[in-house]
Order: sequence, then structure tokens, then C-alpha cells
Amino acid sequence: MIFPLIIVGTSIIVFSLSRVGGNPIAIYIEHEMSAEEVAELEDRYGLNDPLPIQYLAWARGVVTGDMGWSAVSAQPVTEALFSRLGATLEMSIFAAVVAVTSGIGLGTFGGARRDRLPDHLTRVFSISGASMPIFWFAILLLILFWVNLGWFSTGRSDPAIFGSITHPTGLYTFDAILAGNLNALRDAIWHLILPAVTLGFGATAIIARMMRSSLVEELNEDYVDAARAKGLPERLVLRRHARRNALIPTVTVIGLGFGFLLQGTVVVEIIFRWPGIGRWMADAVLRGDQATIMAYVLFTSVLFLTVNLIVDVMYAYLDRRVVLGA
Amino acid sequence: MADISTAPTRLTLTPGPWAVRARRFSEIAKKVLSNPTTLIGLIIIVALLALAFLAPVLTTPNVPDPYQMPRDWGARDAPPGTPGHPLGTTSTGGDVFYGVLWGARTSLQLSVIVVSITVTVGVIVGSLAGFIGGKVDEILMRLVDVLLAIPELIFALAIAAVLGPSFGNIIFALSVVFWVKYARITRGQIIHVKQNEYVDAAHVTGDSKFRIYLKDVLPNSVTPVMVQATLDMGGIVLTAATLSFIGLAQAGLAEWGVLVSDGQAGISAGKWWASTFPGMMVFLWALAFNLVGDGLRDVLDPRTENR
Amino acid sequence: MTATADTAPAQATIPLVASVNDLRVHFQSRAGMVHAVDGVSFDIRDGETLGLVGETGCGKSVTARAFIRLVASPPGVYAGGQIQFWSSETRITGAGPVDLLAIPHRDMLDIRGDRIAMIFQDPGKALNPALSIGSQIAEVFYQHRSEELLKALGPNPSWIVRRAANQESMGFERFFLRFPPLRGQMAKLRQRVDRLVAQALAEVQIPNPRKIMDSYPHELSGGMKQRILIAQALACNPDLLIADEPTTALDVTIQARILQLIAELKERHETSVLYISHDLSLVREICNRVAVMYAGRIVEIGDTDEIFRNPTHPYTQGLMAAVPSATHKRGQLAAIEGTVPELVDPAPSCRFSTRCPYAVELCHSVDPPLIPVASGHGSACFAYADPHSLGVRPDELPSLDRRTR
Amino acid sequence: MGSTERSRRRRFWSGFAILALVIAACTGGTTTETTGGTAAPGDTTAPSETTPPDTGSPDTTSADTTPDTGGEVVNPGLYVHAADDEPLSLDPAQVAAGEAGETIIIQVYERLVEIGPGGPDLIPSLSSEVPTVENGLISEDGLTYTFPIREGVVFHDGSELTADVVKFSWDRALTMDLPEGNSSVLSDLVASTEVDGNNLVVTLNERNAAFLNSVVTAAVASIVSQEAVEANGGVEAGVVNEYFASNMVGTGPYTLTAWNRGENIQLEIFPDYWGEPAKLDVRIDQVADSDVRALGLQAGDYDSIETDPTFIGDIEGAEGITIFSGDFLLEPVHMGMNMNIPEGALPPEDTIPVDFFHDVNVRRGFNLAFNYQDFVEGAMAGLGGPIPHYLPQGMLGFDESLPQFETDLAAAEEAFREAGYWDEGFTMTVLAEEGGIFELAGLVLKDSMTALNPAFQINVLAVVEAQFDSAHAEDPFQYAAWIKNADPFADPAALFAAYIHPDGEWGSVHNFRNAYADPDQIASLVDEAAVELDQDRRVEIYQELAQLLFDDPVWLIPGNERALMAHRDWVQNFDMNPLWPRPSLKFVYFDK
Repeated sequence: MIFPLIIVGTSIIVFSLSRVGGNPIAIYIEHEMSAEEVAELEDRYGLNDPLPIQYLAWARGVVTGDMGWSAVSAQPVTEALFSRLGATLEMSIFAAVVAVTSGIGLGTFGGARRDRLPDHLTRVFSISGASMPIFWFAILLLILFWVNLGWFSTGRSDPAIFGSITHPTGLYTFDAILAGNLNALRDAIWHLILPAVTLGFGATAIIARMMRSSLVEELNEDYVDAARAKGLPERLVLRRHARRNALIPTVTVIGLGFGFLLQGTVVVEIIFRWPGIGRWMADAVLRGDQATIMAYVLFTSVLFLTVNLIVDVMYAYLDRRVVLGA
Repeated sequence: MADISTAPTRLTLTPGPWAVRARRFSEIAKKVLSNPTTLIGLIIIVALLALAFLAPVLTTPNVPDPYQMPRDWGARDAPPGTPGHPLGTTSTGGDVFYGVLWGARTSLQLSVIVVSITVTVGVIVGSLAGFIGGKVDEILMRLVDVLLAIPELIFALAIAAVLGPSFGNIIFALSVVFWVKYARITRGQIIHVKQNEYVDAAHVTGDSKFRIYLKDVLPNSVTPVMVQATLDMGGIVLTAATLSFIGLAQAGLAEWGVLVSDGQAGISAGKWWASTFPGMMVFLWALAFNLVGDGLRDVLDPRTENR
Repeated sequence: MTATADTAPAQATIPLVASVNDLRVHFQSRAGMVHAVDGVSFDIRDGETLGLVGETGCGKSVTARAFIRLVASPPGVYAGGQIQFWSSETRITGAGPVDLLAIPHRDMLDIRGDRIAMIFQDPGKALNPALSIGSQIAEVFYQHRSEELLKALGPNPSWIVRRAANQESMGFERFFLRFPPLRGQMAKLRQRVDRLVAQALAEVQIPNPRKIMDSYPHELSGGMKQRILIAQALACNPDLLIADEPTTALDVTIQARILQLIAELKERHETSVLYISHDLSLVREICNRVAVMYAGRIVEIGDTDEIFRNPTHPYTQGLMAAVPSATHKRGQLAAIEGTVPELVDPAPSCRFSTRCPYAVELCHSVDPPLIPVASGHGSACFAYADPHSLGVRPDELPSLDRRTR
Repeated sequence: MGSTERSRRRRFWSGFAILALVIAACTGGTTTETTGGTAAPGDTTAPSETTPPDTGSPDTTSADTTPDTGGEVVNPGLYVHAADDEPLSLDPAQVAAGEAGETIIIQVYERLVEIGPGGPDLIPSLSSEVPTVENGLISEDGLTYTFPIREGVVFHDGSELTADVVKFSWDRALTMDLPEGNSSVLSDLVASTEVDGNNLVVTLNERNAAFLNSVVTAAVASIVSQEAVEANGGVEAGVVNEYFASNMVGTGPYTLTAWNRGENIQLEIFPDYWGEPAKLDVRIDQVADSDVRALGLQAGDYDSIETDPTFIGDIEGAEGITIFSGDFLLEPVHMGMNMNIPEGALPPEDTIPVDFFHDVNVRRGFNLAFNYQDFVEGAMAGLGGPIPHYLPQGMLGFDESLPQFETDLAAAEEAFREAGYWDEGFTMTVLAEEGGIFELAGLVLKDSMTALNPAFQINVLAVVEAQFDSAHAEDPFQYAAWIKNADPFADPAALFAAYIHPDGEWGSVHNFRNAYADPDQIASLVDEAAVELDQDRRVEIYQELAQLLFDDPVWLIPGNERALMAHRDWVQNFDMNPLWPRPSLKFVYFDK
């Protein structure tokens, strides 16, 4: 099992990034500080110890859940991370739903009409999602739907509505459901739509192309003709037979898509004022809050790895031909 | 399927005299071009390259550094069609037309440099791992796994933030991030190809390992790398643009990302041109290379995933 | 001219199941039109087994698929001819024959799997790996026997159940089906279907059908899968069974069993069989009549023993010479030197003339029709033609006693 | 205006057609594909199709605030300000000067005296009187200040305000003495504080004219609830108080109700406020992206937004929006010249010698070559102006007639010829903070120098805030020059101490002694002015200094920003005071 090995490796890279070149306490340093004050700070954050010691100290912290103080959010890193994680997860999940449904939809649509006009159109459409500079696209959406139509707003919720709601899960939609507050639920979903679509649109292509190519392959399989030979209508041949099997390899790229979503959140959260870990990272980068950067990068990669692990398991489960472990 | 079938079968370059290989290539080319979307992509690419190459002709290069936007502080936010500023100017009086053209040059430079660096490094590392195998393979691949575990943009962001926002540093950051995929692809291919009989045959005939590598293994590992490189040509520019948006870009550089993020506030007040034109360019650039890459991938290896 | 006229005056009294007349199936390709099947005519009589033999690429599978319009189009094109079909079930086709190439799509759907069933070459590929055996066979019953099934549920079952029985359910309907009262009805429905499936499996001598029903294809042996496919094909006991090289993918020991099984079931169900194969020895064992195909045409057709005793067409003779045995796999026909001609926009000529040792100019310029050589035995070779009717001198015809090269 | 406005809109729409298409394609396309894509039950994107957009939207209010109907008030009773960055801490003892936390602190905490809305004049606050020599609250020697503490003031936690609490608050900051904090302004001056009945008596260790304006009014001097502190971690030297880093217990017109990090900070009207109560609740949204701030203002969701001259021109003239441009900020943009470059520190591409700026001609050359016109009219969109060395307008001692640099290429050429750089030219890297006015100042400098002489190469190294600050904190400084703005100082004494005095903060870092013709003269003048209580005399001294610094500049001062803010028309009695920490707003005065 190389999983832990990779995590350790990642943590080392992350750590060295923050030490080599990066100034771990850049954020605390104001330009009118005197050298003594800087020294004092460095001492407070134990930067005078040799690097390996510092690493071990940090690593111990990571394990024990103490990753230091996140200056950009004026909270302990762990606290900040988990208070913001919900936001990002929620957006990513909704975006994933958008990406997967539209990806599979487009892929099926195109694959079933292989090399005909609809196929080409869907391909261009889905790929244009992956080629769109998100930050630009998002602004266009805001201009149209916020300023000109006033349908949507930025942010994660309307504080007036959500002020009264507690956040046991951190996912506003669930919190709203738990609170049994329909208005809040609608508000939460409403704020989710634009960011989720923007983000999901980007990841659609990955899934769509995989879905298409595997559907094309499946449609060439004998069992599809066999199904036709039974007298099944095309609808069933496509839905129950070809697509079901095409979905299996498609699952494998969902992990890839998730990575795409993760890095997309950094930009999307800036523009839609989404209080998630993506924007947390962006702030940290601009203001040099190394403790935050380290925690974020490490956590993201662990998340990314985990998702891929899950995907592999799912794949093994879905594909009857693969025997788990073998 | 019917005995006489026109179903696409996986094409890979088979070994042999260059004549054979050339024919394969022309076959592949035919197949690739038969897909209209790929064709469109190619056309766009050609157009963009033309812009890049003609930039010095169509505009008067800014002295001393043509990659710096020429700023006319007097004519800020001029709308398209203003004499001397066909596409208008930015809020700092930069000529959008100039930015769009030289931005194409910047993007070309950026992507070509990064791709050639990453492909070289990636292929070398991947070859070592795949061909030598054993411990070397083990170690290199763990490294690759580690690097792959960090999503590209985020990794690039972290590096660029540490290095500072010069053009060179951006190139460096992107190179560090993008070589990994090639290593993995090349290794996979080589391991796959190594198992084919003709390599054993070569062994029998007593060719040196390196000769076999050059003659048989490498050429057969080229195609997926080619695909990935094409896709990355677009991805790199997109990533770079995103970095500039977040704030990591060389000041005053004629680069699309910079122009877009500088011009955005303007859109809301009706000064759409400053960010729309460069935005469109980034979009077209990425779209074109993605279309072509996707087309290539469909023909060359329909099932390869890019990780 | 139809095959019947030439080859079957004697047995004309035996009713026909299908009659293929000048069937032409072409494929669009970059090079041009590929004439995969080019004017094929033959009959299938009630209860007989007709073997269709020829080497790979001769168009036999395409011909077979044409019966249920399974030729992928594009690139396939039905360029001409008819396939007359006499169904025992007038429910679908009405009285008298129908042209399978002409009837509307939904009628074809009703015929597929119900009146005409097909067994595929590779049982491993012909079963959906993601669905359980039971559900795959059940599909056939739902598709073709839903009315009967619904009757069992009493006077008027809910429309949702009805749609479910016809496999038309939408997502939300499946949701409702989980709750009473529909749940009960569905349970009953499933029960009955399962019983039918079990019967079908039992019939192909599968031990412990219930267990097999819940298993997935990858858990079963090739022979088992082929049995399942046969069971699936005969589920609605069709009038015509098309077997496309059903044993090629199996190893020899199992081949025999499967063949025997097909033979038995054919008797029991009084089904006619169109048996496609490149393997003469197999054909000899199980077929009443044989049609030999070459490059998209039938070169010789007749009763099995007649053909094997007295092969008249040079190609058939070549095949015989290359005595294939059960152990041989594809490719043993290389015994005839030369290769199959390009089928792209072919000029009128005997397709075999490029390889035929006896060919004369005539063969290179004119298409030979099927010429009766004995009762119920036709051969597409000018060697048996009557020079007068063709208006040529006798020495312009080829003679099988003198090689021209 | 109106007509150009309309034509601009038309262009907007024409250009917008394309974008609308793209968007329609995407949103529409995606949803239809979603339904067509899969029959899976519980399709999550369903709402986007089922709910009719504008009626279903929770923010229907913003639905009718498209720019065309700017009139009607959004969120009545609530004032929403869009800020560009988030506080690092809300603890007066921890927050650094010019840091976002100050914005909140001045709303929620109070000081003994405050700088009034009008301008530099002080008004009583928790001290019921402003000490002056006249009312006897300042001793003749100017060393003792007496503050009569206001009666009947309660903290947000209900506890009473007493002189002891005031003393406690100041001592707290001094004890904790966090490096990132600003406690030095207190410790530098305050010798001792005693409680005398209901008065707080402060003794200084030297006369200081700026004590009230720049020390007593500083965020670090805010009064916090002693009870609350002792209930939550108390006071520990050099240790951050995590409770007070994110909670506030003060006496101000606002109470802190919520800090949703990365999202918003919510302030509520404090009902038991001793003074004129606030009229609007306040929400400060964190909006990192300037474009989004501009859009939100137009959508009407924000009443005012953090504004930057670099894009103010863009929202200028949008309907329902007013650009407030008030007095000059007291933090001029300036370029530091390093007379203390370590050998080999400079970037490889730099060709200048380490003693480059020792030569007065070089320093004058830069000052003469810089294109002030381009910077003020271009980069600052006309919302700023040049200033004389080193007295920003609005600062005590400012005078129109003081000598100021103007672009004079001939003189600049002469200066550089004099210095001997004219013929071979030079390349110099200037460090600036990325984005916004500093980067632009760098670009203007670059353009100015190449315009003067193509052989003069300036590389603008625009780095993110973090890198700038850490580079900036290094002593000796590793680059030849940098661009940033001065820290806001209410009184010239502090300003000159930091930026002019040869042994001051920057005097020592950049070693002004290598620059000034007569450093001691400058030093003595600055010192004298700092302790002089006679305002007229101070003015004289500063103006004399201004003249000296014109002949012998150690800074290049591109210009000075005006206090600048874009806000909705419906905000009533909107006002800014540059002497308040950014964004120089006190919400208590606003209504809408």
C-alpha cells in the first residue's frame, strides 16, 4: 500500500516549498517592522531550529491536528480548514453532479450519433468548457445574471436568512434541510447554481469524452447486436446495455475530474465570494501565510488521493470482470 | 460485427523501415483530418500562429522590449475603432490590439518552451524507469506518484508564489508541474512495448540495449506523448493565464491573462473590449489545442487517460 | 430468375419459411462501394437446416444479419432484393409472406427474437457482462410475452405495471413500483417471468437453472454461455433460427455437444435453421442442404450429400480438396492459391475467375447465373451452361477437364 | 456625460451579445443535457429548471436593481460595505497600523478622544474633554495629560467604564507588546499612567506635539472591557489572546455579532450606547476581487466598496452610483532610494553601482524625469495630485507655494549628464507590490525613464504583498529602489521621524547620511519640530525642511491619492476622513 508513502512524500515537498525561498512568516511581517521584531517572530514560530526538526515538529502537528495558526483567517489552521471545508465540498459536489450528469449526457448523446453533426457539436461544446478561462467566464455570468438580470447573487447564502440557522454539517443545503427551513434550502441552492455550473462546466469534457469513446466501443460489441436480435428497441439497447457498460470505464476519470474541480475552486471561490478553502489558499498565497498554504496543499492532495482510491474501489466493484485485489 | 467492418481499430506505429512508418503516419493524418472538429482546431491554430508570427509586421514593436505593453497614458479606455487603437485600449492606455498579437507570441513562447522542457525531462525519466526497471523504476515512479497527487494548478500556484512573478519563474513553475505526466506515459508505453516479440527478437539478434531503445522502443512510445503534448500546449497557456489572474504575472507584460484580469472591472461599466478580446484569445487557443489533441487521441489511443 | 425456379422443382411442395431473392448488401467505404452481398438467392424450407458456407469475408454473416436487418447502416446499405418470410404467427405479419427488408421498424422489432432468433459466434461476447443471466433472458419474455404475463395479474393491472412489463418505465415509475400495491403485482410478474426463464434454461440441459439465473457471464464457461444463448434464442420458439458459427469459439469437445443440442431442439421446436459456417465437416453433419458462398455470391447450392458426393463448382471442389476437419481453425482454405478479389465496385465476371484454374475470357467478362446440374442442385459455373442459350461456341465455355493455367 | 454614457452602454450591449450567447449556450445546454443525460432519480440540478428564476430567487430585491432602476433602496436598515481584505486580528493590542482589523476596531472600540468627522480637529469621546493647555488638562511643560473619564458608559458586556479600566487597557497593550502589534507608539512616549479619582493622568517621557493626534487616537489605544479580558485568557506578555483576536467587547456604537471568516463581519447597533446611536446595522463583506466589488455595487448589494483609483474610472457614471473623492490621504505613494545597497545584492540584470543614489544628481534626475502628469491623470484617474517634499496636503505645514518637482526632461538630462550616466545608460530593478497603484507607478517610472533616454532601463518587479513585505522588512534592503505608500500619520512629526530623519526608521535602513549634503542639519531640524509646541514655529521648520528636501531629495513622490470611495446614491451623509484608518469610514454617521 503506497498511499501513506505518497502522503509523506507530498508533505515533504509541501514543507520544503514553504522553507526553500518561501518565508514561513511572511504574513506577519509588516514593512515597517524592525529586524529585532522579525527575529522575535521567527523565534516564536521556531524557525531557528534545524529544518529536519522543524519538519518533524510540523508533521507531529499535522498528525495531532495542530497545524499552527492561520493568519489569513485569524484561526488555528485546523479550525479554519474544517470551518471552510464544508463550503468547498458542497460546491465541488454540486459541480461534480453538473459535470457527471452533463458529461454522461453529452457523451451518450454524441457516442450514439458517432461522427455525425450532433456528435461534433457536443464535442466542441464539452471541450469548450475545459478551454474556458474560468475567471473570465465567471465574470461574464455575473454580469448577465447578477447585474443585468438580478437572478443570482454572489456569496454562499443570504445572511438574513441563514443568520438563524446552525451549521452542524457545514453543508448549507443539508443544514437547511435539518433545520427544516425550505426558504433557506432554496437560498442555499440558489447561491450554489452559478458557481457549480461554472466549475462543473470545466470538468464536463473529461467525462464526456471518456463516456463517448467507451460508448462507441461498447456499441461495437456483440452483445449490443444480441440485444437488438432479441427485439429490444434502440432505447433499451442504448440505456440498459451499451450505456451501462460504457459507464464503468467512465468512472475511472471521475477522479481526474475531481482534481480539476479542486483546482478550479481556487478561482471560482474568489469570484463568487465563496468562503471555502480555495479562496483561503488564494489569500494565503498572496499574503504569504505559509502555515495555511502547507495545510491546504497537503490536505488537497490527500483528498485527491482518497477520491482516486475510492474511484478505483468503485471501479473494481462495478466492473464484474475485475476481481478485487487481483 | 460484420466480417467486412469499418470499425476503428487501435492504430499504433509498428516497427520497421521508415517507409512503413511514414505510411502509417499518412494513414493517421488522413484519419485525424477526416474529423471536422479536429480540422477546425487545426485551422484556428494556424490562424493564431499566423497572428503570432505577423505581430512585428502588424504592429510597431515596443522599444526596447517588444513584450512589454506600449502604454499611452493619455488615451486610457479608448473604445475599439479609435484611430491607432483598432481594438481599443486598457485602463492603463495599453493598446489591446498590440496585447492580443504579442500575447499570442508570449503564449507561443511559453507553451513551446514549457512543453519542450517537460517532454524532454518526462520522456528521459520515464524511459529510465521503464527500460532499466527495478529499483530505479520503483523510486522514480514513487516520485511521480507524489507529484501527481498535487493538482497541477495548485502546485504551480504554490511554486510561483514562492519564486515571484517573473516570466522565467512562471515557466519554471509550469515545467516542474507538467513533466510528470510524460514520465508516467512514457514508462507505461515502454513497459507495454518491451513485451512485444520484436524487441525480444532484437535481443536475440544481439542489438545493444540502447540501439533497441532508439530503434524499436522509443518510436512506439511516441504517440501518447504527442497527444499529451498537444493538449498541454493549450493547458499551459490556460494555467498561466489563471496564475496572472490570481496575481502572479510579470508587470506590464503583453500576456493575455494579464490583460483579461486588468480589463475585467471595465466590463461591468461597458468597457468590455479590454478583457473580452484577450479572453477570447485564451479561450480559442486552449479550445484549438484541446480539439486537435482530442482528435489525435481518438485516432491514436482511444482509451488513454491523461494521468 | 429466382433460386426456387432453378433449383427446386421437385420439392416445391414443401412450404417455405423464407425465400431470399437477389439480396444485395453493400458497404460504404473510403475506397468505394463494397459489394459484400451481391445478388444472393436461396430458400429455407420449413423444418430444414440450411448450411451457408464460405471463407471469412464471403458475406455469409452479412446475409444472415440481413434477415433481421442487423447490418450496421451506415456504412451498410440494403441495395436490393427481398427476403420473403412466412411467419407461423400471423399476429405480427398477417397472412402470407412479408418482405423483411420492407416492413416497418416496429414490426421488425416484433419479429426479432420472437419469430426469427439468432445465435452469435462468440458466446463470450454476445452476453452483456454487466447484467445477470436471468435478467438478460427475461428481457425476451418482457419484450414479446408481456400481454400473456399481464393477463396473469388479473383483469386490469395498473398502467405503471403495464409499462414496466413492456420495459417502458421511467425513473420515477421504478420508484413507485417499490411500494404496495404495485410492489405485489411486480413480484407476481417477476415470479412468472423467472419461471419461464428457468424453463428455458432447463430445456438446454442447464443444471440448477435458478442458480445460473443469478450469476453473471464471466462466472460461466464458454459452453454454458452458448447454451444460455441458445435458450434465449429459442425462448419464444421462433420459426427460424439463425446460427452464425455458433461453435467456432468453443473447443472441440464442447462443439459436438452444442451441435447435438441445436439438432435436438430444432426437432422439438420444429424450427428451421440457417446455419452459417466456414467448416464443411460441421455442415455435413447437421445440414439438410448447403449453399456455398464466395465473394458475396452463392456459387453452388444443393442437398448436403449431393454436394459432398459431387461438388460441381471449382471453388467447392477446392474446398473439398482442402478437407477441413473439426480440428482446423480459420484460414485452412489457403489451399486454393490466390486471394479473394476486391469487392469494391466489381466488374461483371465470375468472382472466382481470378483464382479458377479453368477460367476462360467468358468467365472474366460475364456473371455466371446458378445453373441447375441436378434436381435441387445448382452451380454458378459456365462449365454447365448450355452454349446455345448463351449464344457462344462450346469451346468458348470452360471445361473442368482442361486447366487453362 | 449622459450621451457618452448612453453610447458606452450601446457598445456594452453590442459586445455583450456574443457573451450572452456563450452563456446562454452553456447554462441552457448543461441543464437540458442534464435531463437528457440520465434518468437517475433525484436529479440535483432540477431546481434550476423547476423554480421560475426571479420569483424563486431569495434575493428578489436585487432583481429589480438592475442599473436602469438604481433608485429603490436595497437592504433597508443595513449598510453593506465590500472590503478587499480580511482582518488578521480584531485585538487592538495585536493589530498593526494600516491593517484591516483597524477598520472594525474604530467602529466597535472607542478611544479617549477621537478625530472628528470634520477634519483634523479632536472631539471628546471616553474622555469627556479634549485636553489642551488652555483648559489646563495639559501641563505647562507639556509632559502631563489629564483625561476626565466619561460617566455612565457601559461596555457591550454590561460592565462599567472606569479610569482603572482605561489604564488597564493601555497597560494590556504594553504588557502583551506583540511584534506585529503597534504598542510601540504608546511605549515610545508614555512614561506612566496613574488613576486619579475619575481621571487618567498620563505622563510623557518627552514633550510631543503629536501625542493626542497620533497616539491617543490610535487603534492600539482603544479601551477594552477589563472583565471580558480577565474572563478570557487575561493578559500575558508576548502571547496572543486568541479570544480577543476574534471577539470584541468595547463601548462603541456597534457590537460585533458575527465574524464569518472569508465571508463577512456583522455589526449590530449597540442599544445602550452613551452617545448618538447608530442608525444602520452594518455588514462588511469580504470581496477579494475588485471586479466583483464593482459588480456588486452596481447590483445594489453593496452600499460602498473598497475602491482603487486604477479602476474607479470604470464604474464612474454608472447609474445610482456616486464616486466620493475627498481630501488627500496622508499616505503619499513614494519611491524609496537605497543609499545602503550591500555589495552583490542587486539582481544580475542591474547595471547600476551600489552608490548609485549617493549622487544627488541621480536622485534629482529621477524626480525631474518622472511623468507626474501620466501618473496623476492616468494611473490615478485624476483623483490625486503631486505633493511637495514631504508635506502632503492636509498635513500641518502644507502650503501651495512650497517648491514641488515637475517633469522637466531637459533638467533631468542635465542632472544625469552631470552624474555621468547619460551616455552608457543603466538598468535598475524597482520593487513594487503587484496590482494597483504601486505597480502602475513603477510602470510610469519605467516609461518616463525610457522616454528620457532609451538607455535607461527600469525593471518593475511587481510581487505579491507577502513577498514585498518580507523583502521590505530586510535590513539592509536588497534592491536599489521600491515603491509603496507612506504609513498614514496624523502629524508631520511622526512622518518626518519615519521618512526624513537620517537616523529614523528609513533613514537608518537606506542610510540617508550617505545622501544628505548636511545630515545633521536635517536631523536637528526634525528633532526640534517634534518637540516644539508652538504650531507656527513648527510650520516654519517644516517648510524650511521642505525647501532643503527639494534640493536634496531622498524620495521620489509620484503623487498622493485622494480619499476615494464609490457608494450608492441612497447613502445619506456619506463622509470619509483620511485621518481614520482605511477605508476611513465611520458607519455610525451614515443613514439610507
